Amino acid sequence: MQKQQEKHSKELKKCRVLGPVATIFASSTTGSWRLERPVIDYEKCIKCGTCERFCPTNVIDVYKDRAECVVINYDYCKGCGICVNECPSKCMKMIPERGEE
Amino acid sequence: MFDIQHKSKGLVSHGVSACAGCGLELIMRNVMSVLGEDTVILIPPGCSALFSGYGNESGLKIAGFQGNLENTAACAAGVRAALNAQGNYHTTVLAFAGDGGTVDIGLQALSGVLERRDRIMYICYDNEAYMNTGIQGSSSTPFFASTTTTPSGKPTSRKNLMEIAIAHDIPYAATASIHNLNDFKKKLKKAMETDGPSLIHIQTPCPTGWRYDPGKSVELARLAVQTGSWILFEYEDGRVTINSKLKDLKPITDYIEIQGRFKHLTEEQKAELQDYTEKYYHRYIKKLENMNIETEEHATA
Amino acid sequence: MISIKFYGLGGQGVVTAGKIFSEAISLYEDKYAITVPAYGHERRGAPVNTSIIVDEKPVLINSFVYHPDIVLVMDSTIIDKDIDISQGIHENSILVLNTEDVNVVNTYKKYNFKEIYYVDGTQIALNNIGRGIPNGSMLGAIAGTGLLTIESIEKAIIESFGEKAGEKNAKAAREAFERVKKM
Amino acid sequence: MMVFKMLDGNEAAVEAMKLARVQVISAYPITPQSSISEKLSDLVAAGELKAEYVRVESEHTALSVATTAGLTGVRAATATASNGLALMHEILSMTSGNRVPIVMPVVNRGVAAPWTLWCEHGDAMAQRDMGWLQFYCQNVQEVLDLTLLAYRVAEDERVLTPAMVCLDGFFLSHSMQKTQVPEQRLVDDFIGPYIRKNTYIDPDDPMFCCDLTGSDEFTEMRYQQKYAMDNSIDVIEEIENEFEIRFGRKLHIVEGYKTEDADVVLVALGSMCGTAKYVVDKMRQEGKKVGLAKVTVFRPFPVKQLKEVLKGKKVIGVFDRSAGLGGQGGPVWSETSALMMNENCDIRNYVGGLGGRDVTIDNIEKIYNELLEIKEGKRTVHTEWIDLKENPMELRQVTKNV
Repeated sequence: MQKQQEKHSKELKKCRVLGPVATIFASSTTGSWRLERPVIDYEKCIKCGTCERFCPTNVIDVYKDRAECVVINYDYCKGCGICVNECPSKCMKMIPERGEE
Repeated sequence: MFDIQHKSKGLVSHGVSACAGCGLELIMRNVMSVLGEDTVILIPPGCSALFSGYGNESGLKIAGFQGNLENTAACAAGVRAALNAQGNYHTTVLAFAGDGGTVDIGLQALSGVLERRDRIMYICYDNEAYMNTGIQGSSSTPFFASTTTTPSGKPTSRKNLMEIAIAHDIPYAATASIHNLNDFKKKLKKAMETDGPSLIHIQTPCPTGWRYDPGKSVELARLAVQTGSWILFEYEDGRVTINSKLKDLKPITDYIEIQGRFKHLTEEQKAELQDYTEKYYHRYIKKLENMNIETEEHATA
Repeated sequence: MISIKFYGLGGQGVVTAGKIFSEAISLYEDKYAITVPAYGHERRGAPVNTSIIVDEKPVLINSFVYHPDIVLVMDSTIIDKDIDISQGIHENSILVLNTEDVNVVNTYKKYNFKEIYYVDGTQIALNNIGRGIPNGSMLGAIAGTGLLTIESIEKAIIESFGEKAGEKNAKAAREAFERVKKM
Repeated sequence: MMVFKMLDGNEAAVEAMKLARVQVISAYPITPQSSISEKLSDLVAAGELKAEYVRVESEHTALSVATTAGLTGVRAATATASNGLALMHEILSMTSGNRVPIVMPVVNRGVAAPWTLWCEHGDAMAQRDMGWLQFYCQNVQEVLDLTLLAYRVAEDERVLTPAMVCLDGFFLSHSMQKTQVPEQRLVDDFIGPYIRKNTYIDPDDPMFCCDLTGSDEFTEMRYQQKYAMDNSIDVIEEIENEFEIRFGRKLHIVEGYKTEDADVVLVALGSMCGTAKYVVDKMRQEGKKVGLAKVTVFRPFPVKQLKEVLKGKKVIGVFDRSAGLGGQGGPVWSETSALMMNENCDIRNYVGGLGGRDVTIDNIEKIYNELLEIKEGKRTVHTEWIDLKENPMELRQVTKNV
């Protein structure tokens, strides 16, 4: 249904409306807020998916079949650190945004 | 029809300007993943309005309306009535409001909806104060917590929303916590399928308002349950299921000492809070269990 | 243009009577009537009144009646409750009174109505509908003044009360119409 | 085909809502509106009106329900009075700002304190700037006619603005009058089914309504409302003409009653206009040239139409059935004065009919006589609060235990 929606939105003509309404699905690049960023020690990662599940911005993907199994979309990651705090194998840590890895 | 200018994994935009570590943001994503597209959401002004959007842009990919602070339930009732009038009984109508918009100013409209048995789903995300306006105390602010209008700690305990909902004898009501998302999602699904009003009351840690390190949002939610400060249970047609019945409660200090809003507490006050929390927890668990005994007795009688 | 005032006590159906009366006039006599009821706190037993204006053409006035040509009193004890039913009357004003007691009629003589029509509407109501609610019967009495026909009243009563209750009330109206006396 | 029925004002409002086939009703009882709530629920229960009836717990909720129901794409209805309208205040601008064309009967009653159950226009006047059209009815027929008209106007694409149809508490709401009721078919042809013409709530075609608006757009959105208000007066005129063709009754934005050759004119709203017309006829028989400007549409204020009627008049009275506390006069007077500010005329404000006080034949005659005396130079001062008791400040005498 969602795909259908996206398709429709391209097909339909725009019409003018009055009053307050939002008709664009958009995002701000909240990644720029970050003071610290989460980094992953892939050696220690058990690919449990805890970080993915608890990420409030929903920007973590865990791939069981990849060596770099945790992918974070830093465009939106606000650097809250919940992933690091919840990680059961303690394979993640926060590092200063402008520091060295 | 939304002009999709941003690829997102779900129905919620990734870059919503909720604070880093916001419990509400985690809740919203989980709610949307369970409820899906066939949902209309009603949001009052407040933190959740960040998802309504600003100007021409929205952070949600579903139909919605931002009403007033006190009429979220009423707005939902209007949508429901109109959908019914159009023969649409499948769409979920979701009222999504904070504690202020629910237990303070919104209580009357909520009570109306619950009493009329309007088929709407109501979620109260409870961050325990008016966070969007600058952390003022609400009737859901817990005992002793400091806010900008209870600077030396709130002298009274919180209002019990679940008791109020149950007093309306609605078909489904549940509490939830962000540390147990499977439990939350299970409850969301039940609430969504309820033929009548359903209510979910979910505690929502707020790093800004509770003054803690944003990485600890989930941990705090867990500690709230483990210390007995937040009780997980479900109410289904008169039957109660307690999801967090604990033998031993963790000391309250585990929960409050990592939050700035309890920093002003003296050792004496901490002891008082410990005592209060324990007593309330046990008394309440007993009360819930009694509810079941009464329900069963009635069933066998 | 004829101005009318109905007086009675809450529970006697004064406002309903006004309504049926204006229906009789407007729908069955090809004239125009408006009623303006004076509502207070709605409670049983308190004095109430309703104003009615009747005319051959649409009525413009949207105000209470202050100078009635006809006064109808549903309960003769109303004058003991500080109500002056003669307020605003003139030398040609007529009174329609719910009583058959000549002594009661005599006490009403002090108001100097030109004519007094009187009948025991409450007893007639009891006889016909089994309840002492005199609004139906007193509408029959007012037809006795010649202001409108009893047939119009009967039609309006049946229309308002429905077949069953309507027939009984219409009978009460007819009986009062036939029994009403003039003094 | 029209049939005559004996209806009171509330029944006429219900009749119109039924004829408009409203689909969602949310109403809360309040004297003197209650019989509207009751009758609508009766109709729904009896299956005579196919609608969802939401038995709400307050007026605030009543209008909230109606507003989101309207946005969800149905013709939604509610009605209120007095303190109920005051409680709706916050939602009134949600309805108008979201351009939801709800038609709402407002049974005019004073707002407490002092508590009153009875008629005045203070309740509706307090809401006059909330972006709703306001129609004021003279009689029960107008309650029915203006409600039907209001649906067409409010839902017109050039307007998309909610409308209050104001009827005087008790004097109209409970006054039985002979009323022509049109056939359903005629009304269907006139109003038609509800079609959403602006933003909407629809899960199959989602958008997010009423989110936060920045100061860079707020002014423009308010201007859109002003533009619609300004447009609506022509739309009303156009639809009134259509109404006359279809139903045979002429409605007026402003009705000049014997004003053309009048020496003095009284401007008034609502049910007292009927009595005023009677007084005009009566005084004309006595050779006194008086006239009435009946303002049916107060929002938008009918600048062109009222000016046309008042043109060249030297002495004008304006009757406000609300106190206009703290203003230089009542709201109708203020508007009229602004309208006539470049005309060389004397505009006097009369305030009366408050909290159920009857506006009597005698009151109106007294006003006309004062205006005539002013015109003839025999009088300079007028009785601003008409029918005020002699010693209003001495109304209560109490002994205080100080």
